[in-house]
Amino acid sequence: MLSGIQLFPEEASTFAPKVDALYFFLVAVSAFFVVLIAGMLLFFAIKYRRRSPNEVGAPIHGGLLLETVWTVIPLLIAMVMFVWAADLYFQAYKPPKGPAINVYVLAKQWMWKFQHMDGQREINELHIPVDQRIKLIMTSQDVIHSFFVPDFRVKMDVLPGRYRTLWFEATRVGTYHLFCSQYCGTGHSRMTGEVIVMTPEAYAAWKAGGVSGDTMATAGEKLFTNLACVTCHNAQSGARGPILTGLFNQKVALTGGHPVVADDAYLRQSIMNPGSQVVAGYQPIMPTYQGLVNEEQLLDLIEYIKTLKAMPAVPTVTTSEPDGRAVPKSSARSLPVAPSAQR
Amino acid sequence: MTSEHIVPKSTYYAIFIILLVMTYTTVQVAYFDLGPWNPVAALVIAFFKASLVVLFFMHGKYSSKLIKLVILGALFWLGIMLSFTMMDYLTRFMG
Amino acid sequence: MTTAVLPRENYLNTDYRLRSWLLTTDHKRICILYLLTITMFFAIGGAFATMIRLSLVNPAGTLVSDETYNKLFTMHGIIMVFFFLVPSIPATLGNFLIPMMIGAKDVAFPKLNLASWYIFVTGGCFTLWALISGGVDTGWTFYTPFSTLSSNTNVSLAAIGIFIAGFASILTGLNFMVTIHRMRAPGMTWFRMPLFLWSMYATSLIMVLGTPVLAITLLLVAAERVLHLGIFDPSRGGDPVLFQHLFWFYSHPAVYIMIVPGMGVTSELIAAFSRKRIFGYEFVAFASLAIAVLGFLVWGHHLFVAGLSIYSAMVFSLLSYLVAIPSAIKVFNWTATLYKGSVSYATPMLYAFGFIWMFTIGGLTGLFLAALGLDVHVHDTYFVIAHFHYIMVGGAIMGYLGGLHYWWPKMTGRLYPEGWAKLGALTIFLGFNLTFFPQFILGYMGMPRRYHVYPPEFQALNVLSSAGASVLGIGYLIPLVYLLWSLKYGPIAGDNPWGAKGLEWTTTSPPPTHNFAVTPIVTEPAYNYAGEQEESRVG
Amino acid sequence: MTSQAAVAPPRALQHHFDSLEQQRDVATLGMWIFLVTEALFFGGLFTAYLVYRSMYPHAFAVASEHTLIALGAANTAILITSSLTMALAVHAAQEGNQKSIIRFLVFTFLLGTAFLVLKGVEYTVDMRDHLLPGANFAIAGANPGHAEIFFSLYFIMTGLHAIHMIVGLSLLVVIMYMTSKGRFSKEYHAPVEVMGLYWHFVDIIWIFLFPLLYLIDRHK
Ligand code: HEA
Ligand code: HEA
Ligand code: HEC
Ligand code: CUA
Ligand SMILES: [Cu+2]
Repeated sequence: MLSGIQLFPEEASTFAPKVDALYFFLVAVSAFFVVLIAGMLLFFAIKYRRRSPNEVGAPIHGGLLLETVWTVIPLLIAMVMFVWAADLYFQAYKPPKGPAINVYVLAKQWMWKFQHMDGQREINELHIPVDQRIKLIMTSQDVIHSFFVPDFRVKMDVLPGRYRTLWFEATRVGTYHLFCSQYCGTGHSRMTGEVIVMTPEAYAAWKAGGVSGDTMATAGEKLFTNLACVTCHNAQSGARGPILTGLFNQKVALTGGHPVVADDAYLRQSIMNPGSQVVAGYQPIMPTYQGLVNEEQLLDLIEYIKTLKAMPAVPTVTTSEPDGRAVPKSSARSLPVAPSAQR
Repeated sequence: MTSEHIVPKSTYYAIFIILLVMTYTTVQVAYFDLGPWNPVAALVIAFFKASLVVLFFMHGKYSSKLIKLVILGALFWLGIMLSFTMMDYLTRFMG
Repeated sequence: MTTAVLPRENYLNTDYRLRSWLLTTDHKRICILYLLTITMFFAIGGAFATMIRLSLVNPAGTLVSDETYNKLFTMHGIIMVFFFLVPSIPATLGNFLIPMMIGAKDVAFPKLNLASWYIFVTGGCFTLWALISGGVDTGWTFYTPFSTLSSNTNVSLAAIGIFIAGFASILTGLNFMVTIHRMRAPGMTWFRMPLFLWSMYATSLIMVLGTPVLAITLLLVAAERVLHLGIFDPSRGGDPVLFQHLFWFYSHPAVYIMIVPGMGVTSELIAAFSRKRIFGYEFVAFASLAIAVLGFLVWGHHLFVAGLSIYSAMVFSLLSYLVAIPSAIKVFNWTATLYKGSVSYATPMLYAFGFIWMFTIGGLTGLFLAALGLDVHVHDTYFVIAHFHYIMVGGAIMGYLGGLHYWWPKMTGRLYPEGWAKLGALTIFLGFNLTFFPQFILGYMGMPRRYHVYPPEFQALNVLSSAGASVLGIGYLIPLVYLLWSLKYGPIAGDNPWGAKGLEWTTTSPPPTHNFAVTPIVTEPAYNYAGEQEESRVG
Repeated sequence: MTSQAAVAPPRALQHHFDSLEQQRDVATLGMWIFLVTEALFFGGLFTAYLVYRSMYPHAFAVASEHTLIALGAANTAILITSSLTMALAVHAAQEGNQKSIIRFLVFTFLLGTAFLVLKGVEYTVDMRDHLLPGANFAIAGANPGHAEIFFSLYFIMTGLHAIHMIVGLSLLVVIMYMTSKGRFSKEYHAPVEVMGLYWHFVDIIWIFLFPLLYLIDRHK
C-alpha cells in the first residue's frame, strides 16, 4: 500500500478526516496571507522603487483604522482556529463513554508491548478490528515514549508512573505505521511497529488462534493468590486489608489527605507504594511490591481488581465497560470504619 | 529619585523588632491546628516580613517609580510561573 | 562622504595589541569579540547540521550509528540555540548599536559587558568539552527522566555549560535594560528611539526574566544526576512533566529572544531602504513589549500531548493565538511602510524581504501547532522542525545577515561587494526553501523528528531537503568570504553610505572609541526622512 | 576605570557617566534587576515545591517534622539581625561615617558566618538521621519516595541559599576592604548600598524557606 512518492497520509480513522479538514482550512488561511503579504511587498517595492538617489518617502505616520482592521481580522480568524481545534482535541483526548476494546500498552526502551484482555500479548504489533472503538491504557516502564499512528492522526505521550488513555476507531483495513515519537534514547527511531486493522472476521480468527495464555484478569487472579494478596484482602471478617470488590472508580477516603478516586494510577500506587495512600481505618501494614511485580504483572493485577465487580465473579467479556461505570453508585463498598479513623 | 532619602535609625530598629516578633508568631502559629489555614497563616506572615524588608531595609518605599515597577514585575512573573503551572496540576483530574 | 580614507582615529586602530582586545571595555570591540565567537559556533552547529542531512539521505541510516546521530542533533540544537542564535543579534549588533543609537559613550556597565563575554566563552568551553569528550544525546530539550536516569552521556557537563552561558545572557540583558533606561542622550525620549531599541529592550526583558528559570532547571537535572536527588524521578513519585513546565517557561520566551531582535533589525532596514518613517511606529514598538509579556503565558503549547491537563492545554492554546497578533501587527506595518516609500533594492533590503516572507510562513505554521487537535498529529514530527527553521533560519538569521550588511560599513568603515552580496542572498533564500519546505510535507505525512532510520517512503523528500541544505551551506559561505575580503579591499564607505537617519550614522565610520565627538542632542523622532517638525510630546 | 586622568570630576566617577548621581542610580537599578533574576531563579524551586506539596501533602507534613525547627528558628533570627546591621551599615555610609560602616559590616559578617555554622551543624544532623536522599534515605510514617522529594527540595533550596550567603560574605570582605581604603563618602557609597540590597534579598529568601520547610503541620 505504500508505494511511490506519497505526499499525504492515509485517512484511516474516524478522527483523520476531521483533522485534515482543519488542516486544509489552516493551509488556505496561510496561503492567503502569504500571498497577500508577499504580493503587497513586491507590488510596493516595484511601484515605489527609488528613482533618484536623494528621493525620500512620503511623510505617512500610520492610521488607526488600518491598525484596527489588521488587529481584529487576524484575531477573529485565530479564534475560529482555536475553537475548532480545541473541540477536536477534546474529542481525541476525552475517551467517550460506551463499549470499547481495551488494550494495555506498555512502552519500554525500545519496544511496544500490547496486552489484550483475553491474554494475547504482542510486541510491536497491534491487531485490532475495523470500525470498533479501541481504548489504549498506556504506561511506560522507563522514560517517556509517545504512541503515534500518523494514519489515524493520534498521538499521546506515554509516561512512567502514570496511566494515560488514548482512543480511536480505525475505518480502513490495512497495516499502518506505529512510531514512538518522543525521543527516548539510542533506539528511538527503531521503536516502531505496526497497527494491523482487520475485518471483524479476520480479527476473530486471529484472536482464536493467538491466545498464548490466560486472559489478563485470570493471570491477575493467579498472581493475587501467588503473591498472597488474598491473605489480607478477602471477604472474611477481620481481614487485615480492605475488600477490593467494586473498588475501581470509587472514591476512597484516605488517612491524612483528601479522598481520591481509585483509578488505574491509584491501584498501581497502592501496590507499589502502599504507604503513600493509606485507606482510612486501616493500618499501613501492606508491604510494597516494588521489585516483586513487573509492570506487566501489575497490569494483570489491576485488570483483575477492576473485574471484581460487586456482582458474581470474574467476568470474561472482552468489551469491558470503560471506566467501569457498570458498578452502580449505590453499591459502593462499605468501608469498615474503625473508631480510630474518626480523628 | 535624585536626592537620597536617609531613613532614621529608629525606623530600622522598629522594623527589626517587628520582624523578630513575627518570626516568633509564625513558629507559635504552626503549633496550632488551624486546618487548611496553617499554610495560609505561615505565608501571610512570611509575605508581610518580606514586604517590610523590601520597603524599609531595602528602601523600596523611598525608591523611584521605576524601581517599584521592577519589584512589582518580579512578583508578577513569579505569579505567572506559579499560577500557570498549578493550573495544570489542579485541573488534571477534572472530568 | 567626500573623503576616501578611513578616519584617522577609530575604535579599531587605537591599539592593536591582543591585550587591548581581550581587556577592552569598549562595547564596539566587545561586539567584534562576540561576532568572532558566534561565527565559530555557527560553523560548528552548521557542521552538525551537514552531518544530519547527509545521514538522512539514506533511510537505513548507515552513515553513522544511532548514538552518533542522536548526539548530532542534540549538539546541533544546543549550539545553534544557546551559543549562536540567542546571543547573535543582541550581543553583536545590540552591543554595537545600543549606545550609539541613544547617543551614549558606552553601555551602563562596560566591565560587566566584558565579563559577560568571558562568561559566555566559559560556558561555551564547557559545552565544547562535553562535546569532545563524548557528546550528549538528550536532545536540546533535556527531557527527564531520560536525561536524569537513562542517558549515560555528558549531560551534566553540557547542562553546566548552558547554565554558565545563561548568566552571560542575563547580564547582557540587564546591562541593556539599564542602559536604555538611564543612558539616553538629552532629547532622546522613548518615542524618539529607533524601533531596534524597543526590540532590544523587549528582548532584554525576556532574557532577564526567563533565563534564571532555565538555569535552575538545568541545575536540578545536574543535581539529580550527580547527587542522586530526586525532583523529577517518577520512581519516587516525581513528575517528569514538571520538568517540561520549567524548561518551556524559559524556552518558549527564548524563541522570542531569537526573533524579536530580528524584527527590530527589519524595522530599521525597511525604514532606511524606503526612506520613510515606519508605518504605525507606536504599534510596532508596543508589539515588541506585548510579545515579551504575552510570550511568558504560552509555554504549555509544547506540552499538548505530554500529559498536560486538557483544560490547561485549552488556555495555553488560546494564549498562543493571542501572542500571534502582535507579530501580525508588525508584519502588516512593515508592508504598509513601503507604500509611497522610496524603495531601494540594496542587499540588506533583500534580506528584510526574506525575513518578512519566511517569518510569515514560519509564524503561520506556528498557528497549526497551536491548534490543539492538529498538534496531536504534528507534534514531534518534521512539521515542527520546518516551523522553527523557517522562523529561526529563514527569519532570524536573515534578519541578522541583513543587519550585518547594513551596519557593516559602520563597523568596519568599508563596503561589501554588492553583486556578490545579492548572489549570496539569493542562494541562501533558494537553498533555504528547498531544505525546509519539503519538511512540512514530511511532517504532515508523519515522519517523527529525531529519527535516524525512517521508512523508505519518506526518502524522496529527505533527499530533496538534503540537496537544499547543500545549496544553503554554500550560500552561507559566500558572505563569509566576501565580508572577510571587504575588510581589506572593500571600498571606503564614508559616514553614511545609505543616506540613512539615526545617530549612529552621524559619527564617523568606524566610530571613535567614545562614539561621538560631542554628546548629541536629539531634536527629532526616529526615521524623520521627510524632515517634519514634531508635534510636541513629553517622553 | 580609565579616567584617572580627569581631575575635576570625583575620582569614583567612571568616564561614561555624566554625574555620580547617574552612576549611583544606574548601580541600584542594575542591582534591583539582578535581584529580579534571582527571585525567578528561586521561583523555579518554589514552583516545584508547590507542585509536590499539593500532590503529597501528607508526606511533606511528615517529612517536615524531621527538620530541626530550633536551629531553623535561630537562624531566622540571626539573619534578620544581620539584615538590621547591614541596613545600619548603609545608613552609616549615607552619613559618611567610615568607622560605623566597618563596624556594622563586621557584625553582619559575623552573623552571616554564624548562620552558616548552624546550617552546617543542621546538615550534619540531617545526614546522621538518614535524611539525605539516596541509598541511605530512611523515614518512618510517610512514603519514602515522596519524603525524598521533600528532602531533595530541602537540600537544594537551603544549599543554594547557603551558596548565596557565601557569595554575600565574600562580597562583604571586598566592601570592608574598600571602606578601609577610604573609598566611600557621603557622596559616593553606591557599592555599600548595592551590597545591602543583595544581603537583604538573601534574607528574604530565607524568610520564605523557613515556614515552607520547617513549619508544615507542626501541631501534630
Ligand atoms: C524564533 C523562534 C520561534 C518563533 C518566533 C515561534 C513562533 C511561534 N510558534 Fe514556535 N517553535 C519554535 C520556535 C519559534 N516559534 C521552536 C524552536 C519550536 C520547537 C521546539 C522543540 O520542540 O524542539 C517551536 C514549537 C512550537 C509549538 C509546539 C509544537 C510541538 O512541539 O508540537 C507551537 C505550538 O503552539 C508553536 C507555536 C508558535 C506560534 C503560535 C508562534 C507565533 O509567535 C507566530 C506568530 C506569527 C505569525 C502568526 C505570522 C505573521 C502573521 C500574519 C501574516 C497575519 C495572519 C495571522 C493570523 C491569521 C493570526 N511553536
Ligand atoms: C538557530 C537555530 C538553528 C539553525 C541556524 C539551524 C540550521 C539548520 N538545521 Fe537545525 N535544528 C535546530 C536549530 C537550528 N538549526 C534545533 C533547535 C533543532 C532540534 C534539535 C533537537 O531535536 O534536539 C534542529 C534540528 C534539525 C534537524 C532535525 C534533526 C532530527 O530531528 O532528527 C534537521 C534536519 O534536517 C536540521 C537541519 C538544519 C539545517 C540543514 C540547517 C542549516 O541552516 C545550517 C546551514 C549552515 C551550514 C551548512 C554552515 C555553513 C558554514 C559556514 C557559514 C561556515 C564555515 C565556517 C568556517 C570554515 C569558519 N536541524
Ligand atoms: C499484609 C497484608 C496485605 C497484603 C499481603 C496485601 N495487602 Fe493490599 N492492603 C492491605 C491493607 C492493610 C490495606 C489498607 C491500607 C493501605 O491502603 O495501605 C491495603 C490496601 C490495598 C489496596 C487499596 C485498597 C482501597 O480500598 O483503596 C489495593 C488496591 C491493594 N491493597 C492491593 C493489594 C494487592 C494487589 C496485593 C498483592 C500483590 C496486596 N494488596 C497484598 C494489606 C495487605
Ligand atoms: Cu520510545 Cu522514542
Ligand atoms: Cu513555543
